[in-house]
Amino acid sequence: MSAQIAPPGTGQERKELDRVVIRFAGDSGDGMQMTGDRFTSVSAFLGNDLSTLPDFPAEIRAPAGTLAGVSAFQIHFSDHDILTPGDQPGVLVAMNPAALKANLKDLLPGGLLIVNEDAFDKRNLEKVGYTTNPLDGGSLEGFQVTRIHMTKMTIAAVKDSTLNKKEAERSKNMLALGVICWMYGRPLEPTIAWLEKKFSKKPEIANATIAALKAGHAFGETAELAAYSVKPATLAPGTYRRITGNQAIAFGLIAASVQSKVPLLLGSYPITPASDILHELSRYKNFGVRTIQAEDEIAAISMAIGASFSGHLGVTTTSGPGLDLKSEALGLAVSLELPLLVIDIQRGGPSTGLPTKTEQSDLLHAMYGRHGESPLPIVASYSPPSCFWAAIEGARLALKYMTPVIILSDGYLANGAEPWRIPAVEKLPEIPVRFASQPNVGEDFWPYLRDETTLARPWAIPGTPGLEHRIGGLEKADGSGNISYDPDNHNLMTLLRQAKIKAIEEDIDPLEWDGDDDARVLVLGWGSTYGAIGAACRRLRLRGLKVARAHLKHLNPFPKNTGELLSRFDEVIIPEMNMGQLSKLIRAEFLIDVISINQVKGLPFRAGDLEAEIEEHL
Amino acid sequence: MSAQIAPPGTGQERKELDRVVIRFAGDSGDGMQMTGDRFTSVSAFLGNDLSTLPDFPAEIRAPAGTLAGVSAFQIHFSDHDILTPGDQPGVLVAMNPAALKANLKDLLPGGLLIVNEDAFDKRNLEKVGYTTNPLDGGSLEGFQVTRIHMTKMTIAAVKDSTLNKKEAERSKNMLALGVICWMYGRPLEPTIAWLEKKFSKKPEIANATIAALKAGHAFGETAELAAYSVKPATLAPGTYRRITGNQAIAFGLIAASVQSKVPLLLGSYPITPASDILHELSRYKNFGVRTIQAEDEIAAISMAIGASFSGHLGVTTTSGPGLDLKSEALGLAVSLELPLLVIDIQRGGPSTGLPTKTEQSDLLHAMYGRHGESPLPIVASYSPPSCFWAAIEGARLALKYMTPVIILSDGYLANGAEPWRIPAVEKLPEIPVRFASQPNVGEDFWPYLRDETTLARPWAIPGTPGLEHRIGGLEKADGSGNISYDPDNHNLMTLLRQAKIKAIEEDIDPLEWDGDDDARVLVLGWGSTYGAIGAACRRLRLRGLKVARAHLKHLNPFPKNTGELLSRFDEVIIPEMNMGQLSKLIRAEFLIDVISINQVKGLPFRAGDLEAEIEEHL
Amino acid sequence: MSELGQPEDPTIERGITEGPGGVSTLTRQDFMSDQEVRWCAGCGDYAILAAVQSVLPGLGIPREKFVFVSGIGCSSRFPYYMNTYGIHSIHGRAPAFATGIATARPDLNVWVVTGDGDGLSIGGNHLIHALRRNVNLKILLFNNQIYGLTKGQYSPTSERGKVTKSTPFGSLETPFNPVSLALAAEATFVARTYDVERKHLPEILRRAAAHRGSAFIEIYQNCNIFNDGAFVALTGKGRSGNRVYLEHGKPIVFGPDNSKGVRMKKDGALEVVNVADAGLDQIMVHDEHHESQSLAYALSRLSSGPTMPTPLGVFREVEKPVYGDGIERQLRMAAEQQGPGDLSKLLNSGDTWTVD
Amino acid sequence: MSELGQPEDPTIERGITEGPGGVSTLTRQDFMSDQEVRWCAGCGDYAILAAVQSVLPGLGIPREKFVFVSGIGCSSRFPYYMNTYGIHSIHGRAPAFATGIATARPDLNVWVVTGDGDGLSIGGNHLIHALRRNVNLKILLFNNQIYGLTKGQYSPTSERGKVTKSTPFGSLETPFNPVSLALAAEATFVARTYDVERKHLPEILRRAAAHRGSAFIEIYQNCNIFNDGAFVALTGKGRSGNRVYLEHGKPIVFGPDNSKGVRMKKDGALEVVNVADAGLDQIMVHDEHHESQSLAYALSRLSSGPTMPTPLGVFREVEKPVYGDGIERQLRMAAEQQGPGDLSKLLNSGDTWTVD
Ligand SMILES: Cc1ncc(C[n+]2csc(CCOP(=O)(O)OP(=O)(O)O)c2C)c(N)n1
Ligand SMILES: Cc1ncc(C[n+]2csc(CCOP(=O)(O)OP(=O)(O)O)c2C)c(N)n1
Ligand code: SF4
Ligand code: SF4
Ligand SMILES: [Mg+2]
Ligand SMILES: [Mg+2]
Repeated sequence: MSAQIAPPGTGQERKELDRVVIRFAGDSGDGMQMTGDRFTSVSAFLGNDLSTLPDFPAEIRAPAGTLAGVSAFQIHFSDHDILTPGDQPGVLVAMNPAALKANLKDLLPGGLLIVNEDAFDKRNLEKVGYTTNPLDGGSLEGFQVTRIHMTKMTIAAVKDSTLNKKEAERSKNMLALGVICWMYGRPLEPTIAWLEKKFSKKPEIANATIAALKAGHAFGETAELAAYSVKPATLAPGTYRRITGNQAIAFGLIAASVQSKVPLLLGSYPITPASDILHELSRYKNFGVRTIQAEDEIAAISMAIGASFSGHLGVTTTSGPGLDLKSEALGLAVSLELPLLVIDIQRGGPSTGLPTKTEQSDLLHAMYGRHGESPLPIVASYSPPSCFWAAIEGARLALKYMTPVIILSDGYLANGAEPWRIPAVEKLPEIPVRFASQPNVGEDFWPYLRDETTLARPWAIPGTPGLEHRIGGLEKADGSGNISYDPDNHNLMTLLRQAKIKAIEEDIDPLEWDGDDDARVLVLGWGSTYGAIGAACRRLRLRGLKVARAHLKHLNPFPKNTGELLSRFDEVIIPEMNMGQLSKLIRAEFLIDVISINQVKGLPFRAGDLEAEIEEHL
Repeated sequence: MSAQIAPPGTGQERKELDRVVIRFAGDSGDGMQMTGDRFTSVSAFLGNDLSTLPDFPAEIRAPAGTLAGVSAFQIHFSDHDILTPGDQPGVLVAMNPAALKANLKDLLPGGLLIVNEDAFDKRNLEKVGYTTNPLDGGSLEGFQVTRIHMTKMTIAAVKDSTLNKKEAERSKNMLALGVICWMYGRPLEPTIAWLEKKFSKKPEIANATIAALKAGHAFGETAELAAYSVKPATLAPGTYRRITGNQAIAFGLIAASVQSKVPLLLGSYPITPASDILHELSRYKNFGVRTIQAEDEIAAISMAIGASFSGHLGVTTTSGPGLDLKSEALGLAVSLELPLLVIDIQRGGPSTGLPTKTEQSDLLHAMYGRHGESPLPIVASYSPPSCFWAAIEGARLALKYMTPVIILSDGYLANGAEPWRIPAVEKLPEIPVRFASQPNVGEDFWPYLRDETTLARPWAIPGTPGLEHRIGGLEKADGSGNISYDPDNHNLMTLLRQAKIKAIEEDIDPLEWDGDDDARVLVLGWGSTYGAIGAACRRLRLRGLKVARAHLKHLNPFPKNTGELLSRFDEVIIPEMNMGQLSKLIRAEFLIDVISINQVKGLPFRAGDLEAEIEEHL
Repeated sequence: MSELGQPEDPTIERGITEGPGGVSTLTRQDFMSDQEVRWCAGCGDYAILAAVQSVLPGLGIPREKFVFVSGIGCSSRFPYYMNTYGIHSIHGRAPAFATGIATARPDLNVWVVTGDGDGLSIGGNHLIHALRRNVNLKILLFNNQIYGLTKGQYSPTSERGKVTKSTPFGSLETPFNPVSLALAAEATFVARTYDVERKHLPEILRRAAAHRGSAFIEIYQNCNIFNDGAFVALTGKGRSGNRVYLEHGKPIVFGPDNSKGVRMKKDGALEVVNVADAGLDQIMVHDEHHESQSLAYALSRLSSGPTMPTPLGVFREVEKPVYGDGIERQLRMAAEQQGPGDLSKLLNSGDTWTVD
Repeated sequence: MSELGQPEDPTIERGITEGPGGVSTLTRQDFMSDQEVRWCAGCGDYAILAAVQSVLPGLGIPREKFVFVSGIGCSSRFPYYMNTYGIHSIHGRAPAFATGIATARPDLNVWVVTGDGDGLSIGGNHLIHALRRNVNLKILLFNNQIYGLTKGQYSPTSERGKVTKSTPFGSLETPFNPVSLALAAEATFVARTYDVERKHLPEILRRAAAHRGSAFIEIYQNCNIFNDGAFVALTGKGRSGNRVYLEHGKPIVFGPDNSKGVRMKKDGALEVVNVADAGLDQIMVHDEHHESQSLAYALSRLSSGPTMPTPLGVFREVEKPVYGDGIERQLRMAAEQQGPGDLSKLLNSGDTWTVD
């Protein structure tokens, strides 16, 4: 692990670091998400690799200054490729006592602590149970503390504006950003341009924020604060942008629609942390994307299925509680054999649980959460950009095999951002789709006459003369699709539905692995643990330990080589943010006594913790 | 296997059989269920052991005389204890061509076929695609055919009544019953008494049905039809009644309420094959049983949870599609840690599937069909009478451990009937329940301060002064139950919820097995395959083959000795009416390469088929 | 990309197509599927099926443009018997499936068939939301005041006190009035008729078909097995005196020789009077299109059940923006203003940087 | 067994009990829980919470008899702040949970707190069914015309054309009128008020508490973060002219010096007139208890949104059998007629036979 913390240089001669983790923390009203986002943007602009972790309070704005109201944003940026938003920040910006109290335990020993000392008044201290001011006394001795009168300086910086004091004060996050930009040698121009655009209709505010930003930067220089630099990372050539997981899903869906020439209809009901996909997709009406905010999750999936029946790619997005509600209609989609995407952004459960936190605990629900035998493919994204791939892959399978597909993402991927090398449209996979246009049995049309290779049934859509047909949730006769109560037919249809999904293993990428050829131990993951597992394995290998790793992107069916690959290793370790759900599937399928590493904290694994846990088994 | 088919005796000197399987088959309007039920009743009255399989068309009355409209009732009765309703009937009563066509394939070679030849007219034959009358020609040569003018004889028998011809004709099922009663030496009196009571307000009908019954009996005697007898079985001493699974569940719930002194509230939405539990429970208002027909399944479970919160035993009954809908609220119940019974009468899936047929395909859904980590106990009944036990056991666990419990039954158990030795009320288990009445932390009441042994939280109900508290689906702080977003607390609560359910393994009966001490192979089952597996194993052992069997009544957690028991055998075979759901659980838990025998036909296994399949592995 | 920036159909045309033999020659037979009709003999559903099959050929719409969507229930078997596109979906959700279809494809003619349990018990919410949105659906609610398919439990329209399998001591619930509920859900077309009304039912179906937007029709339907005679006071022979036929612009009169009429009292409540006593000018004139739906609502309250003088016909018909059309318009406007979607431009939007 | 044939409580009494310090001495403080209130500063929810906490002590009901049930939403955090029994349940289902509680325990005083999304979007069906059944619940619908908790999507009460996160081009849906819908759902008590109405809100709460059966109150509530000022035309300073206070038995007048009034036109629709021009005797007199709910319904249609003269107060209050009481009565009757439940008799019912 490269050191984040080092003696600082001066403005002229900045001390070079290879990676830095900064956490911005303040009250929900302090604009920390925006601050972090801007810092991320300028770092991307400089060519650093980066990964971010927004962490905001559950659901409701808590009273100002309380612990419940603390909102934080962590960014990890570097001169080499990185995999996680960082375990522990080396720099903590704390805008008030609550932010300090909630985050100090994570700051690396010796780390930089930058505080807005104006906020450390009696009232704020009391709100979080500080009886004395922690800035005084020795409790912060292990850190490099920089106290700044951020509020006062901000008010002073914007004193020429017509904003009142309270309004003026709001820009203190930009002052903090200015300070940090100076310390890490980031230019102000991109941020200034952004502010000008964002507040183009409110020039007073544009001016105030820019003034505060500049004041912070100037202060850093004047006060000769520690100065560092982080060189660009050597990323693969190409055009990059930052992207969050939810944005990547939205883009992926649109790409799938364009590539398949099948229009998109999203039926969705808002729920954290999935709502942003709905928000994002509602904007792209010029792509012919129809979005319906349904009355509930059941209606949402039903609308999507209705759209699929009539020739659209029906999509529905949700999180755990909503997935529960979709179970019955999803079972119908299995029976109807229509293409459908159900996108589940997992969050902490059970029940309402921890709505803004991340978890991987819906895997078994996705596999088995319907009555009856109702298999369907499951695809999981593993990084914010990979959500683009997951959406396209899910759509490809749904359209080719005429089946609902569940795509699993989670709260961490949904909100976290990483640089994304934008793919060339020409390189995107083709998704050929043919609607049925002719009777297929003499004069008749049989909606369940399957394609011999894919076992998919034909997709005949309303408006096509001669292909009128009725389908429903009652068991259908193989071929004709008429209602059938025949026992043997039911058995056959059950087998066919299973065989169709199982056969997809032939049509997906084999499970890849990397690491030491002679490793005894394989670390197997799925979903958003990708970065943390990767970082942990990298560190272990840098230390000379032998380890291999593989990451499942298809959870049902598993890639065909999975069993064979796993059997090459003496031990298989599966870290999951749940109580061992993939472990259960692997054990049942391959009878391997896997080792589970489980954490159910609403937070991603720390690479360091994983490193230690894996090491125990090497 | 004892022979069902033998040369008949005469009325005076009846040929003795040890067991008989009769199937009554006719149009939905022909009253076959009632006929079968009455024959069952009188056979029970004679002390035979018995088992029944009603098999009626899905949902809607189909047009008279069509294949879709055929309704059948099979009864197996014997002089020894039996386990199934019989694989293949030795006697088929066919009231019309459709009934013949639909059922003939099941009749044992050489079996007795009794037909109402009046119904074999041109129209009826055409309706089912017979171009010639099968009663003529040689197609029935392999059977002992008895043609009876049932319709005409019935009309003649009731000619003195004021009923018109169509009404009169309706009694032909009683004529058929009379014939069969004569053939198997059953007295008419119990049926006559029953008819008198049932039609006490319609004496015309009472008289007509009785006249038809007697006419049938007289015809049997006069025509010297084959005559048999089946001696009483030597059942354990006690008072017996017949009971269906659904009735047994209703009785079990009432018993649990009485034994725990906790009143019952059922929230339910009608669905086949679960509705009868609602119907049954709505009748017992004098037990203080409250039943609400809710607007849907979500409301039904929510009402039950509301009742549990306020000190009742909340129950909800449903089948697969309804279970899907209950997922979200069930997850809330896991989080609230309130006692609740969810009773799922499984039917053919996926989706609407085969609504009147049986299946075991909701097991994994019951285990995992909720988002987040939300474990709960699962209990499964295995015979109609055992549904009584399952309801009491489920209630015991729910009340003792403050947890929702899923009870799995299925369509076969729900509607099938068997003799039940009525337990003495004094012998029923006590279910001690204590509501909290005092603060438990100084002056405060902490709703999540757990009992050290059971890990159950206290149950404090509205109306109790000083224990006011609020609970909800957000993660709760261990102990106080206040909302907590703390990562470590979430991890701890997840572990506690899991540990509480797991620990129940200490409090349930160990898995029992029977069979040969030196058997290599264990046949493991759960649910309604009990009878068929038992019969198959019995036959194998009668043939000198070594086999053992065990039947799981608790599916989560498994009895503590399960792993140890399974490991004693070289092979474990699991027959299931699904694609291998228990197999998956056993494989994942114990890493045993079990052999699955799967059948998804909407019908129970035939003991003979199982016998053959198991034999392949002996 | 089409004009709407919407990907074009991979293989087939979406526009209006000619049905088998051309639209104009469609007959009732063309709308009969090859599936055996499986309701009980004597069930009111037969008459409704026949009426629908007789009306559709006259609408000038090709057969392949029709979609019938249902939930679960006896009534919900309807789509199987129609030789059109159709979905027999899950219990209560038909309006939502249909919303997806009608929104994806405003060119289709989408009909929903539902029951009093399917549409008002489990599915009540989807029904009122579809009506509120004014989705282009024709919704037929077969009200037999009972759960038929599950063999006879009371439904949300069953009368208080009803003894059924699930209420052996009598139901304790006030029934919904489906017409009142539809009006309160802001429906733009609300009507009522009954199964064996040979002329009225087809007429109301035609009126509904002509309405662009949600059309809601409550159809009293006799379940002769589990709730026989529920509507006999209204639909029975010699009971025409209870049928209050609403006709736009006409005074609301009924009974023998139209001797009875509906009058609005000073306090705004409605009452039944003898026309002769009250004078024809005192009788309310029906206005389907009145700006306020209070009047239609008042009419819906005239009888508290089909055992008293009960209005039949169109309670209300007004034009309002249609949901799917609105979406279509937004798509078109977006494509006009922003140009048709360009995937490469989309992916490259926002802050980008290049690494060489 | 108790008189009802109902198993008795294992350990504690169920009857009315005295609250801490006895009922009569309860104060507002007694109803404040120890949990920090977590709404945005300036949110209308604070005022409603304060009003409820001020009203409950005066009802003469011990604290432990209150249960507050909510779904999910900002408003649904309400129970956490009440020092009573409470459930913060799942989205939209609060009326169903509350139905279970009120039916199991008719002795309890059960309040439902819900939002316009919780109660009218996902939960619309449970709401109308609870009202139809006349379950003994006090239902407070906090209508802020937005989804607050999920950060600003439109709701079923948002006005057409509303631009929100999920409708960047404007919503295409006609909003529900919650009062109309409640009336059409056969509610026995329907009222409307707003968050910062210091005197009216508590008064309406008291009226609801006094009503046995379902009491539905729509409370306009300002969400100052995502929908600030939605009700300002009604609730703002100097806007009292739009507030039409309904008072039983009084003419419906409002505006400066009560110069405006509501008149029923000949065709039954309502209109706003100048009292001076029309004459006071032409002005409608409000009748909460009128046999017909058409009048209350007409009043609910007076304004199509809170931007015009809008009625506040009790639209309707009538007595009807209460669901839970009906069940209780059936239990009592069954126990009287059949005798209290005897388990052994039950198990031994039907045809039995004995094997020795
Ligand atoms: C989720 C679900 N719950 C319950 C059922 C069982 N069910 C099928 S139809 C029905 C009610 C039918 O009543 P209605 O809608 O009035 O139709 P009818 O049969 O009277 O035409 C019920 C409860 C089901 N199929 N699915
Ligand atoms: C099943 C489910 N779907 C969606 C959500 C997300 N969700 C929580 S509250 C809410 C809507 C809140 O709006 P409203 O009821 O108006 O309450 P407000 O926050 O405005 O008070 C939504 C969509 C959820 N928690 N559960
Ligand atoms: S049960 Fe009733 S509604 Fe169903 S088909 Fe039979 S008569 Fe019709
Ligand atoms: S978001 Fe709106 S409704 Fe929610 S607490 Fe804040 S102001 Fe109140
Ligand atoms: Mg019905
Ligand atoms: Mg709201």
